[in-house]
Amino acid sequence: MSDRVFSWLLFGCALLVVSSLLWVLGDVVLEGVAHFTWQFLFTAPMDAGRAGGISPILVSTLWLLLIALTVALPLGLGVAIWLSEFAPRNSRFAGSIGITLDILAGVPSIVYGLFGNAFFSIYLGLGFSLLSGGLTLACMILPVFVRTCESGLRAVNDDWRRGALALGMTRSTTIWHILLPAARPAIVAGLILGIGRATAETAALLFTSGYVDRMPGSLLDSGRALAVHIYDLSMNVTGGDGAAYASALVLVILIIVLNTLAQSLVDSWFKRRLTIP
Amino acid sequence: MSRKKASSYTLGEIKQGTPCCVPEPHLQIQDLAVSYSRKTVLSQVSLDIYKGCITALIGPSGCGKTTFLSTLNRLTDHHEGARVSGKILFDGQDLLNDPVDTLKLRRRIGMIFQKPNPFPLSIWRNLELPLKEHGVRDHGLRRRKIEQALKDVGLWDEVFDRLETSALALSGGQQQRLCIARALVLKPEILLMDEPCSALDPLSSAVVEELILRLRDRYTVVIVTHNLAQARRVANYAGFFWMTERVGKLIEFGQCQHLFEAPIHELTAAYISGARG
Amino acid sequence: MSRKKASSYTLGEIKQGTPCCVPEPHLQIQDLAVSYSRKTVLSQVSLDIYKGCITALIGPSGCGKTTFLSTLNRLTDHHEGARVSGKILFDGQDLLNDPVDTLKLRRRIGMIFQKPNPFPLSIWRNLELPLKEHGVRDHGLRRRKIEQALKDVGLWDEVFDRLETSALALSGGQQQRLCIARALVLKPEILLMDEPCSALDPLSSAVVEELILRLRDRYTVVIVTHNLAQARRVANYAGFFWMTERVGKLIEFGQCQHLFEAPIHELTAAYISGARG
Amino acid sequence: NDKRLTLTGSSTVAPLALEIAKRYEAQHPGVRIDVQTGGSSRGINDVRMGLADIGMVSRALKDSEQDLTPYLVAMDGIGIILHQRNAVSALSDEQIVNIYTGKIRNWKEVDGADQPITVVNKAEGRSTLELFLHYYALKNSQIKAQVVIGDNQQGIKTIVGNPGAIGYVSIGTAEYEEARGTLIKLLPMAGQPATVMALARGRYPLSRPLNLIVKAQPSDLARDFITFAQSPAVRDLIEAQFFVTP
Amino acid sequence: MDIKNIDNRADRRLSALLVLLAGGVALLLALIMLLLLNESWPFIAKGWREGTWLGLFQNQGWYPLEGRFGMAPMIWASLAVTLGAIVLALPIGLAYAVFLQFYAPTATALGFRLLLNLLAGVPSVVFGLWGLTRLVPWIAQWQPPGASLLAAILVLSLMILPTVALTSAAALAAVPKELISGAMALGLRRKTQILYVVIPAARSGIASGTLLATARALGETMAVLMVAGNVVQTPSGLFEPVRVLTANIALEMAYAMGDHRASLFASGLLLTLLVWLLSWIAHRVTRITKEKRQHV
Ligand SMILES: Nc1ncnc2c1ncn2[C@@H]1O[C@H](COP(=O)(O)OP(=O)(O)OP(=O)(O)O)[C@@H](O)[C@H]1O
Ligand SMILES: Nc1ncnc2c1ncn2[C@@H]1O[C@H](COP(=O)(O)OP(=O)(O)OP(=O)(O)O)[C@@H](O)[C@H]1O
Ligand SMILES: [Mg+2]
Ligand SMILES: [Mg+2]
Ligand SMILES: O=P([O-])([O-])[O-]
Repeated sequence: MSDRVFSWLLFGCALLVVSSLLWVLGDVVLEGVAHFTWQFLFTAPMDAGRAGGISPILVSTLWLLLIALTVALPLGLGVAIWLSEFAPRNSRFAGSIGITLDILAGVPSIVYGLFGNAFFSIYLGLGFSLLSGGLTLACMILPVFVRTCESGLRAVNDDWRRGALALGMTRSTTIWHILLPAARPAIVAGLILGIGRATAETAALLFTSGYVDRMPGSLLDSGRALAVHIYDLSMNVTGGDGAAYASALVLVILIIVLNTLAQSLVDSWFKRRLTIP
Repeated sequence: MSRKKASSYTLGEIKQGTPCCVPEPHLQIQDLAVSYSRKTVLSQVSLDIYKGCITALIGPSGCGKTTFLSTLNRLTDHHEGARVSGKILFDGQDLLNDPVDTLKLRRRIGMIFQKPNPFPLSIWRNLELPLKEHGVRDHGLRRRKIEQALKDVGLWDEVFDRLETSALALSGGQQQRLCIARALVLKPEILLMDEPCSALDPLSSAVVEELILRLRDRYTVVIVTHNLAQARRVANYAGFFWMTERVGKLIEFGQCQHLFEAPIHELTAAYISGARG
Repeated sequence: MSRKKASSYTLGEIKQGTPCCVPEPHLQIQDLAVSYSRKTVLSQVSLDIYKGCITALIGPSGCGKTTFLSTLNRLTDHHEGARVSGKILFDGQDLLNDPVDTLKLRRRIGMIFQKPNPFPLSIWRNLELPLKEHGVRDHGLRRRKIEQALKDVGLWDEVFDRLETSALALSGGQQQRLCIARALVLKPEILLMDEPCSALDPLSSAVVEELILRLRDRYTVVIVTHNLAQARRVANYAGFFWMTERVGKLIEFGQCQHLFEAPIHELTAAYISGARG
Repeated sequence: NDKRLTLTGSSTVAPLALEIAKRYEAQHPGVRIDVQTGGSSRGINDVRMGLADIGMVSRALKDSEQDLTPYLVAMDGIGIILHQRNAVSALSDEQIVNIYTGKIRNWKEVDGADQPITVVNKAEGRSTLELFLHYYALKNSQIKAQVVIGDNQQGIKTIVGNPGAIGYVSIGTAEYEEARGTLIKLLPMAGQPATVMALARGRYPLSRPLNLIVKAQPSDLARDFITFAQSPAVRDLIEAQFFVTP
Repeated sequence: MDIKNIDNRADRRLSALLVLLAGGVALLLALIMLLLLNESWPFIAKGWREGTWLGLFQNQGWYPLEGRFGMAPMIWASLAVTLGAIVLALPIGLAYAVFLQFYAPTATALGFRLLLNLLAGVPSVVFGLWGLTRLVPWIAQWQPPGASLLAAILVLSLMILPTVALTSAAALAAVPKELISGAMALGLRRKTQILYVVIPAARSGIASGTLLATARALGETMAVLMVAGNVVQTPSGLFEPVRVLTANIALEMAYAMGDHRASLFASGLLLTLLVWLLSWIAHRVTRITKEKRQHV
């Protein structure tokens, strides 16, 4: 195989990926735009979702996300800090926490759904509610978030740790003022991953946050997530395809918006802090 | 070179320190040995570090110079698998065997590293953080201390109008001087410097060297350097480390001039004549 | 040191090369200048590299020594934003302005880097890969060439029983010798070496230096080194680079002995006496 | 707490119950009605356990379920559907059984084109499946399916995408799709056209009741809601979901 | 830096607090395992008592309402779908990463990377929707029924492609520049450099990315449910419909009661154990490569 054939092969693969992506996305955009109006975002679903919009569903989705992040963020950051800054190098406990996290990151979302249903909904008596759905999502995104933050913290220059030690600074100060800000890109990246997974999740929510498409009145109310709505519209509602595609469009755009938001945050941060002389 | 500029530095009022070369030990190291996970890398090191003098340590790469410096402020505590034995007497206390508050110790014994390691914060915050950490609550006092430290290292004129910009935007030489200022702002008694010029370009290197020279008499300085000429230029005392059978040892120690002009040990002679290492 | 061991090396039969120091130019560099995205880092460099001689290049960090070496085998082609002007004559061809098959060129002009960079393959494959690439199809021939190259660098006895193990498991010095063997196996005419010993411990460094010395007469070698003593020990010719206004220039070039003992330029004198740099 | 009602159960009834609940809430401020799907058997289970006030069941109650009281809300039928381009226009019960048990594998054996048959079946636990099996006296393990679907709409999509497919779905669903120009057609059953109209006249054989069920002593609110769901006030909602008012 | 020595009280207190949080993570896994075990216990115990538990892994068919719980076909299907997706996504994703990292001009690379991020952000239901309405009919034209192992593999490989490509690109980017310069200086061709130098150097990063993608493929539910056909049978051909373990749970969980429900929890337990195995392999792989690199 010559150099040229090789590069054409690579180019072919790239093209294949790009074209299938455009196929998927093009479909969603074309079909979605056909059904989309601004009203769609601000009205409640009617007629099982065939008509009306998705406002309560958007609200439920954002609530679920908020609950998941509120729980997973501090918890995950704490664990990440412990793993990278406090855990003794050869500690078996830390090692097994690492392995545990890897397993948890790989556990299928449907299993989280089973767990959330059995634990939060039934055992803790939260029933079908935003709270039990959000907590399930928190468990689901926690391991990925911890791992990303941990590797971000580990990647922070040891020079700074050494410098801080030599100045007699406590570890808490070092972490708070230097390491965490320095690892912020990774933290935001973990956030993006978490947001992406939580927003797009269906399986784990079917049995936890439920199916009710009304505007939630409290966190103990059941609420339907956008992804669940798409699933229901496409699988269970006659004539729901248009609304399903429109909702899919909204979901994809929502994730992109959250993505770019986080990304631009990182970029601006880089520019502000790490000015290259 | 910028000698002229350098001569306008102020190091605060000149203290009437003990004149150099009238040896009064500030640190007494006795039979120090260090091993990393059972592999001994340094053994049988005994020497006195004299107050107000500059002691230069030379020797080939890997012979344990950095390790030696790190024992003096107990940074070896944080080296993986490091075990230190022997005695280091400082102010009547044995740093290795008596209970020591390492945070306070490191305030009294500052350290400068080979690679400049300013924190990824503004120039101002780099100096403010250690001060705050060590309980300097008064804002005005902090301000004065910081300004003094920056003047001492000749950085004030260069940066006074951009104290809020990132320290990482400074040039290498400026960064290293900032790190020295960061150590000086805590008013340490001893300064440990690990090849402070070796990562700098020749111009910056000269400026930093000039600065070190001006620290003499006011501070006790221990400096590791690969640049023999530099050692000769700045030091009062010099020690030569060499590795035999992969274990670093202090081969010769004495007044700088003696060591360079009339070395006792043949290894020293070979090394400084450039035949070895 | 391991001089005794080193003397048992074989470099194959001794070719009756032109005796060294009877200058016959192998490479003629005329008015070379290099800039990275419009910032000139090297200019007005003109010198001849003589056949069968070792030419050492010295100078402070950042003055463009590595950049200079890279122009000789056109590695600068792959440096982002690099623009090279001037002339490099090799075998009647201008490497910069005539059409050149860079793959063939690099077979004839080998290069060794500061940090040993064996490929993450077995020891054997490290040497086999370049041979195969350059069309040595015969397995027996390859075998003989590889064995010869490993013997030339004194590595055969150390590794002949584990040729299939990863090259990354070798020590630093062994890795660097493997890299030299990898270059030698292609029977290049010229070897460019960029601080080949600076990442090694003193013992390995001495072994590699010994090896370089044994390449004299058989190969034309251009070596960049920070170790002035080393330059003196191995080179026939020496060039001194210095940076003025952030542009690197060749300040002085001549026979090694002259340059070190009777430098013409005052900057050279200052540098080799250790007063500068 | 008596201002809140929880309904769980059949996925067939759920969309309808949801609409009815919304209208009821609008008329009775302060009342909240939560509707969760989960299948008919979950509805029965939850009501028994007291987890739900009202269950939704898309079939008649069995003998073992006589402790519960059903309230009929609407009727639904199950129709056999084919791709519109399929030449076959009618199938006997026996032919359907043979197709579903894998004895007939090509449409040409039932006077269609030479094309393999794709049998679309429902997943276990759904009452649509139970009804289908019951009507043809089959056991699920006898059926040799090529595709197993969860919900109605997946079935329709599967058949649209596959001209050789045969499946069964709720008649209302199928009629709606057919009217919108979706490429499916409903087969008559036992000589009766599979239409909502035939169903309404009570002639269509493969039909089922859609029930709301409660335990012996339902709360006032539950009773009031059921009365509402059975009243003419929700007739338009039932029709909009393509079910038949009883 | 080693952290074994904590110098003062405040730090020790913080450390103690964080250890508790870390313990919470361990607790979470324990809780998940415990609940899965607890919920599936009646089923497992009954199988054990009656000696029928081996039947789970034999081909007795999955007819929960008739009391037949043969999971083997679904286990095989899960493995087949996962393997197929990896076999497809790994080379293509790697090629994409190489193209991105070494061939595409900067602007193009930026665009291609953006697309990849987009693809990574598309939720699985959307892939399912697309697969159900576009891909399955397309396959059915050619080989009915369309909903099949192949459809599941195609949709899944598209879904895990970004994971493979992004992690590989990161691993490739982390290959030391000196190594590439070394290869260039020997006059190696671009192709040789990539195949024999760069990729071997990046292999542990690529491997861990692949394992991540494998876990993702194994755990994907909705998209597979929508396109795989869901017939419980041992996969015997690319065009045969199959049902994977995850889809089985999603399909039947809402309806399941008693033993049926317990059997679904048992399959969740099984999936978790598979993931456990997978991450054990991942740890072995990284440990072995680390050991190999250690100097003698
Ligand atoms: N954390 C560590 N763990 C294990 N070995 C170490 C560690 N730090 C240093 N060493 C080893 O200890 C020896 C001495 O290292 P040290 O850094 O003190 O040498 P040095 O004289 O400062 O060298 P250089 O001039 O290159 O800075 C070396 O062999 C090194 O490999
Ligand atoms: N790829 C590049 N892009 C932009 N600038 C570069 C690049 N490579 C080198 N430079 C710049 O060119 C100048 C010369 O670099 P070079 O590496 O040749 O110096 P050197 O003499 O080899 O230094 P050292 O002794 O530290 O290796 C430096 O200022 C460096 O920053
Ligand atoms: Mg050192
Ligand atoms: Mg260089
Ligand atoms: O959800 P079902 O109506 O099929 O029980």
